[in-house]
Amino acid sequence: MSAQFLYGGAGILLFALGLWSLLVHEALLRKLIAINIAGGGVFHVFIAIAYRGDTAPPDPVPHALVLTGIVVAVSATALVLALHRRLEQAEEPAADAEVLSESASASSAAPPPRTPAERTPGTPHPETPHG
Amino acid sequence: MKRDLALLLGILLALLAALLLWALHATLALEPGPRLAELASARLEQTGVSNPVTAVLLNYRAYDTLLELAVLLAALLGIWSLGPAPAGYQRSGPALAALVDWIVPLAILAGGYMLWVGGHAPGGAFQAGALLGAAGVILRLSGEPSAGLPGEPAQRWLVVLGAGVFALVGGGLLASGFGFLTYPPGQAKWLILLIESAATVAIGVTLTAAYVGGRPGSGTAHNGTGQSRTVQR
Amino acid sequence: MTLIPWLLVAAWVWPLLLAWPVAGQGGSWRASSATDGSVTAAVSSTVPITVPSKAHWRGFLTILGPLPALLAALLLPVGTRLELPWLFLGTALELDPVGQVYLLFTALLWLIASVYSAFSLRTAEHAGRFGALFLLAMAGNLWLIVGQDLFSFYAGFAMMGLASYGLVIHDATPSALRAGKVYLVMALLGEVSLFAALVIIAQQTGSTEPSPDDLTQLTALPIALVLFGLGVKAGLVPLHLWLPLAHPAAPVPASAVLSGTMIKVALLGWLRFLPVGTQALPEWGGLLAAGGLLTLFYALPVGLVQADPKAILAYSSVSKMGLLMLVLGLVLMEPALAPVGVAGIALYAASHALAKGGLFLGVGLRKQAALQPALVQPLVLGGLLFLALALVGAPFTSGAVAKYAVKPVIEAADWPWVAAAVAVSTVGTTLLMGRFLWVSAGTRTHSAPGYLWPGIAWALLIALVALFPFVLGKATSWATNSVAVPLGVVLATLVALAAWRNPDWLKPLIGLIPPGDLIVLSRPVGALVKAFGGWLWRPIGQLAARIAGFAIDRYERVCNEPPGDVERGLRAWSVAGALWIGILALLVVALLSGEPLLDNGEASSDQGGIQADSGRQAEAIANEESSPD
Amino acid sequence: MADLLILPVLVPLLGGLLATALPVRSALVGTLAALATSLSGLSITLLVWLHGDLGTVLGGWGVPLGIGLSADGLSAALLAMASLVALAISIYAGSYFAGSAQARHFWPLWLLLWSALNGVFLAADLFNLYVMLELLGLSAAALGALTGKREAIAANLRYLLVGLLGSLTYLLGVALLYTAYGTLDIGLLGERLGPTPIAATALALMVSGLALKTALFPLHFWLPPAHANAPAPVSAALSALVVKASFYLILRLWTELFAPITDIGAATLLGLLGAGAVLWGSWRALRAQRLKLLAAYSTVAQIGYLFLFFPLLASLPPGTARDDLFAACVLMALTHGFAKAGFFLAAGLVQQKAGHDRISELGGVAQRMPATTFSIALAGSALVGLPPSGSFIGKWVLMRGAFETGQWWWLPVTVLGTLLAAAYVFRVLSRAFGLEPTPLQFVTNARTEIPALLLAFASVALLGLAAGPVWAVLGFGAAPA
Repeated sequence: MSAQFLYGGAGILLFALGLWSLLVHEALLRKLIAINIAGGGVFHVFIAIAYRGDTAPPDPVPHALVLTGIVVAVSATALVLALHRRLEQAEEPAADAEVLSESASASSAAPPPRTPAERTPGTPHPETPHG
Repeated sequence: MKRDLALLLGILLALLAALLLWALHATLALEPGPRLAELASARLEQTGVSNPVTAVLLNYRAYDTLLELAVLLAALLGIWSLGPAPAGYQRSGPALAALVDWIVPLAILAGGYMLWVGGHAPGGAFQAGALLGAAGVILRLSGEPSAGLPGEPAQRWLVVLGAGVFALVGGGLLASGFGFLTYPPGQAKWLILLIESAATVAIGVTLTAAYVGGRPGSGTAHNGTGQSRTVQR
Repeated sequence: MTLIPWLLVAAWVWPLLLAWPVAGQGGSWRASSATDGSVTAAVSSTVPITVPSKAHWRGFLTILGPLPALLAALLLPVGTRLELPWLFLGTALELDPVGQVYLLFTALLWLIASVYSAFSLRTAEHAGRFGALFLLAMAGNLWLIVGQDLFSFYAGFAMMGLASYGLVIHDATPSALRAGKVYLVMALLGEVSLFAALVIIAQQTGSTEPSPDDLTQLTALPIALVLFGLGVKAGLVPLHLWLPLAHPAAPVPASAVLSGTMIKVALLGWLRFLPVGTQALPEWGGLLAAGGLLTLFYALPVGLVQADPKAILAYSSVSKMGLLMLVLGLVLMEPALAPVGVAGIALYAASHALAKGGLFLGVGLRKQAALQPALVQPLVLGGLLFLALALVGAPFTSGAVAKYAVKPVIEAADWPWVAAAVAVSTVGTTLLMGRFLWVSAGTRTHSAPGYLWPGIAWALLIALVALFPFVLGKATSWATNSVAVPLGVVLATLVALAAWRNPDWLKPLIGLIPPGDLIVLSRPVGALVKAFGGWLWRPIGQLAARIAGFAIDRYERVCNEPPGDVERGLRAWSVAGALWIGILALLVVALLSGEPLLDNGEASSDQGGIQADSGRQAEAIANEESSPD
Repeated sequence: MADLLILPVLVPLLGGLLATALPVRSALVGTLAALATSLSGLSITLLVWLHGDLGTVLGGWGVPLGIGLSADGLSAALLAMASLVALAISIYAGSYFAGSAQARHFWPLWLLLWSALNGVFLAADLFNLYVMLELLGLSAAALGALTGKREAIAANLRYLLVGLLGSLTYLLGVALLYTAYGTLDIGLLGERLGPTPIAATALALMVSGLALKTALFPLHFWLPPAHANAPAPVSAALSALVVKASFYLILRLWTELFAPITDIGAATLLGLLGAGAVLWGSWRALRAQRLKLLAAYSTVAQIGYLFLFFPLLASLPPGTARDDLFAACVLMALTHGFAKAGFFLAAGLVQQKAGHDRISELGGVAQRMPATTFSIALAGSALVGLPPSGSFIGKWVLMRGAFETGQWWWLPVTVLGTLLAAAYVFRVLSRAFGLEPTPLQFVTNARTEIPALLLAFASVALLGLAAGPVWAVLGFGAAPA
C-alpha cells in the first residue's frame, strides 16, 4: 500500500510539475517536454494502480492502457515537433495570430525550408547534425 | 507580473497536487473492488496468447489498439502535410558506417524476436516496431536520406498496413458473423500474429517516416527550393 | 371539405413559396447562370442589364401571394381551426372573429400593394430582392394573424419585422440606410422583449395558446414586456422614433403596408396576450390610455410642420395608433367594455388600414402617374381628398363608422374629458389632412410608364372604402363627427386661404421638427447633458478614471501586455492556465461541499439514460455468457 | 443489429487508409467513403429511432473486459447531425480543394477525424474515449494547419497542446475512477458510482479537461485563431463538429454517469462560465474585422448557451420539464452544428472569390454571390435564434426553464446575447444591400454553394419547424406544449 502510494504519488507530483512547467515557460520545446512529463506522471499512476500486492500478478489492463497512452504521446510529440519546425521556417513574425493572411487565393508565402546549418544556434532540435 | 503569475500557478498546482494525493490515498485505502485482473487472467487461455498484456492489447481491448494505430497514422499524415522532408545529413565517417552496418540488422533481428516473444512474455508489436524505427533513425543519422524507406507509393502502403490489416480482419470477422474483432475459437493465435506482424512493419515505417519529417518522394534529398509547396486555390 | 381548413396554412405558406421564384427575377440575380455555371460569368457592361425580358413574369407572381389569405378570410367560417402538432412544438391555426377582420383588411391591402409593386418596380434594380422580401413580410403578417399560439405569433412577427428592414432600405439612399438602422435597432429591441414576454406568458399560464382566462394569472413583468415590445411596433410615443423615418424612406407599396397593416399587429398582439375582458388592470390600462393620449396629441403638431407628404402620413398613423391605444387602455381598465371595445378596435383598424394604405399609394401615383390624359392627376387628387376625408372620419365615410364603433368606450370612460379630447384630436387630424392635401397638390410629378394597373387597383380600393360605411355600418353611424370634421375643414380652409394669400406666413414652421423628431432633437440635448454632466460629475469622473487606471495598471502588470486587448491577455499560457486551474479548483470545491442532488436510488430513475445503460448492461452480460468458451 | 454500431467508425477509417495509400485518387476515394460513412451514421440513427437504444461489446468478452459501444438517443442525434454536416463539408471540399495539392492531405486526415468523431459519439468506455479524443485532436490540428501559413501553424500548434493538456487531465480522472471502481465501462461505472470524494475529484478533472477542449469561456483562447485560420471546410468541421464532441462528453458525464454527485453549485459555476461565453464571445464577434473570425467568436458564444442549461437541469427533478430542457440543449447544439458549418462554408466561398474576408469591404462581393449571401443570412438568423430556427425553440425552452426554476438571471444574459448576435449578423448583412453599383460579375458554383445553402436551410427550417423528431430520438415522449 505505502509503496504503491509512493509510486502513484510521485506520478501525481510529476503531473503537477509538468503542468507548472507547461504553463509558465514560453519556449515551445520546454512546453513539449513538460507535457510529456505530465503524461509520464499519469502513466505512473496507472502503473501504480496495477499493483495488487506481492503475491498476486499485476493487473494487465492498466499496463496495456499505458502502452496505448505512450504511443499516443509519441505521435503527438512527433506532430508538435513537425509543426514547430515549420513555424521556425516561416520567416516573418506574426503581428497577431488573429490576423488572417491577406489572400486565400495567393499561394502560400512560406519560404523554402532552411537547411539545418542555418538554424539559430542554441535551439535544441532532435535533428542537429553531427560529424 | 510574470513571476507573480508563476508563483500563483505554483500555489494553485501545489494545492491541486495535494488534493490529488489525498484522493489517491483515499482510493488506495479502500477495499480494492472487483478488478479486471482476475477476469483477464481467467480468460487468458482463450485469447490465443499467454502474455496477459498482449491479450489485453490485441484481444480484450483490440479496438483501442486499432485506433492507436490510427493516431500514429494521423500524426504522420499531419507531418507529411507540412511539406517535404528537410535535407538529410552528410555521410558518416567510415567507423560510424561500419558500426551502422552492424547495428541496423541487429535491431531488425531484435525487432523480430520482440514480436515473437510478445505472445507469452513482455514484448509485442509496439516494442518490435520501435526497434525497427530505431534502425531507421540510425540509418538517417548516418547519412542515408531515405532512412532505408522505399519510395513514396510503397511507403504509403506500408504505413497503412497495420491499421489496414487490423481493420480488415475486424471487418471480415464482422461480415462472417462473429462480430467486430471477435476471434473465432482456435483462430485467435494466428489472426493476432498476422495483425501483430503487419502492425510491427507499419509502426517501424511510420516512426522512421515521422523522423524523416516530411513528405516522401522526389523531394527528400535536396535543399528544398524546387519542391511543390502547399498551394491553396 | 377537409381541404378547406388548409387555406389557413396556404394563407402564409403560399407567399413563402412564391418568394423563391420571385427572387429569381430581374437582371441582377440570374443573368449569369446561363453559362456553364462553373465559376464566373461576366455580363458585358454594354448590355443593359435592367431589361431582363425573360424573367418578367416572375414579378407578377407577387400578386398571387395574398390570394389564399383573402379566400380564407372570405370563405372560412369563424372558428375554423387546424392543429399542426408537428410544427415547432405544436401549433394551432384558427380564424377567430377579430382575426377574420384582420385577415380581410390585411389581405386586401397586401393585394393592392402587390399590384402596385409588381407593375411599378419591375424594372428597378433588385426587383427580385424587393419582391422576395415583400412576400416574406406578407407571409409573416398573415401567419401571425391566423396562428393562435405564441410560436406562430412570434415567428410571423419576427419574419415580418426583419423582412421589412430590407424593404425600408431598398432604395439604399443615405436617408433610407439611416432610417433602416434606426428601424432595425428598435425592431430588434421590441422583438427581444416580446420574445421574453411570450416565454414568460407560456411559463406562467402553462400553455402556448393561452385563453383570456389563463392570462389573468400574469404578473407585471410579462405585461410590461408585452406593452413595450409591441409598443415599438405600434409607435407608442416615445417608442415611435423609427416610424416617421422608415415609412417615408420605403418604396411606396412598402410604406402602404407598413403603415396600413404592419403597425396594426401590435393591437392584435395586445388583444391576444393581455387579459382583455377578463381582468381589470387599472394601472396598466391607465398607463396605456395615457400613452395613447400622449401619442395622439404629440404626433399632430409634429406632423403639421412636415414637408414630405409621406412623413405627414406617417405622423398621422402615429396619431391614429394613439387613439386605438387609448381605447384599448380604457377597455383594460373596465373589462365590461371589452366586447364593444374589441369589435370597435378591429373595425377602426380595418378602416384606417384601407384609408392609410390608399393614401400612401396615392402619393406614389401623384408623383408618377401619367400626365395624359389630363384627367388623371385631378382624379388622383380627388381620390386623395376622399381618402383623407375617410381617414379623418367625415360623415358618411368609413372613418365615421369606425369612430362610431369605438365611441361607446370613450364615452363610458372614467375620465369625462376624454371624449372632448378625442373630438379636439379629430379637428387636429382634419387640419393634418388639410396640410397633406396642400402638400400633395403642390407635388411635382415625374411621370413614369406602367401605372395604369396600379391606378385601377387603387380606384378599386377607393371604391371599397366608399362602400365600407354602407356595408358594415348602421345608418345611425353615418353622421358621426358631423361637428368636429366640418369645424376642422373650416379651420383648414382658413389656414389654407391665409397661406395662399401670404405664402411666407407659415414658412418658418415648415421643417421645424425633422422627421424622427426626438432622435434628431436628442443630439443637441445629448451634447448639452454631456457638457453639464461633465462639469457636475468631474470629481466622480476623476475618481472613476483613477480606479480604472489602477485596474488597467494592475492588469498590465499581471499580464505584461498592452491594456487594449483583454483577449490577448487571456491568450497567454500562464493567464489561461491560472484561470483553468482556478476553475478546476472551484469545481472540486463545489462538488465536494455541495449537497448531492439525488441520492443513489433516485439517480437511477433519473432521465432514462441510466436505465438505457443498464438495459445495455443486461445485453452485455448476455453477450458475455455467450462469448466463446 | 447492434453489431452495425462499429460501421460509422470502421467505414471512414478504412476510407482514410485507402485515401492514404492512393494519393492520386484520394478525392474519389474520399467522396465515396464520405457517402458510405454518412449512410452508416444515418442508418444507426434510424435504428435507434425505430428500436430504441443499441449496445454491443466488441471482442466477444462481455462488458468489463471488452470495449462497449452504445447508441442512445443523444448519441443518435449527434451522429445524425455529424453525418449530414460532414457529408455537406465533404462535397464542398471536393470542389474547394480540386486541383490543389492539399487535397491528398485533406482527405485521409478528414476521414480519420470523422471516424474519431463517430467513435466519440458511440463509445461506452472511458479509456476508448481518451484514444478517440486524441485521434480527433491530432487530426483536427493537422487539418487546421493545412494552409501552411504562419498564423495557421502557430494557432494549431497551440490548439494541439491545449488538446493534449485537456485529454491528459481527462485521463487522470479516468485513472482515479479505475482505481476506485475497477472498471472503465460507463454503464458498469454508473451502477457502482456513489457520492464519494474520489468521484467528485475525477469529475472535476474530466470536466475541466474537456471544458478546455470545448473552449468554454475563459478557456476559449485557442479557438478563434485556430478556427479562423483553417481552410474553410476544416473551419466548418472544427466549429460545427469537433467542439461538439467534447461538449457531448461533458453533457453525458454530467447528466448520466455522475448524476449522483453533481450539484447545483457546480452546475451554476458552469452556467456562469457559459454566460461569460455568451456575452464575451458575442461582443468579440461584433468587434471582429473579418468574417471567419466573427464566425469563430460566435462559436464561443454559442457554446456558452449550451452551458446555460446545466444549472437549470440541475435544479429540476426528473420529469417532462427536465426532459424538455435536455432536448432543447441538444437541439441548440444540433442547430449550431448546421448553422455554423453553413456559415463557414459560405464565408470560405466569399474569401475564395474576393481574396479576403474583411467585413468592411464585402459590399460588392455579397451582391455578386446571391446564393452565398443568402446562406449567410439563413445561417445567421439561426445563430441569432430567430424563428423558425432550432435555436429559437432552444432559447424558448431555456428562458422558460429559467423562469420555472426561479433562476431569472439567465434571462438577461440570453436576451443580451441575442441582441448582440443580431447586431453582428446584421452588420454583415447590411453590406449586402445596395451600397455598391450593380456589379457586373456574378459568381455561381453549384457544387460549393449548394452544400452551404442546404446546411443553413436545415438549421433554420428543418430543426425549427419539425423539432418533434429530436424529442422522439432522445426518447422523450412528446414535445412541450
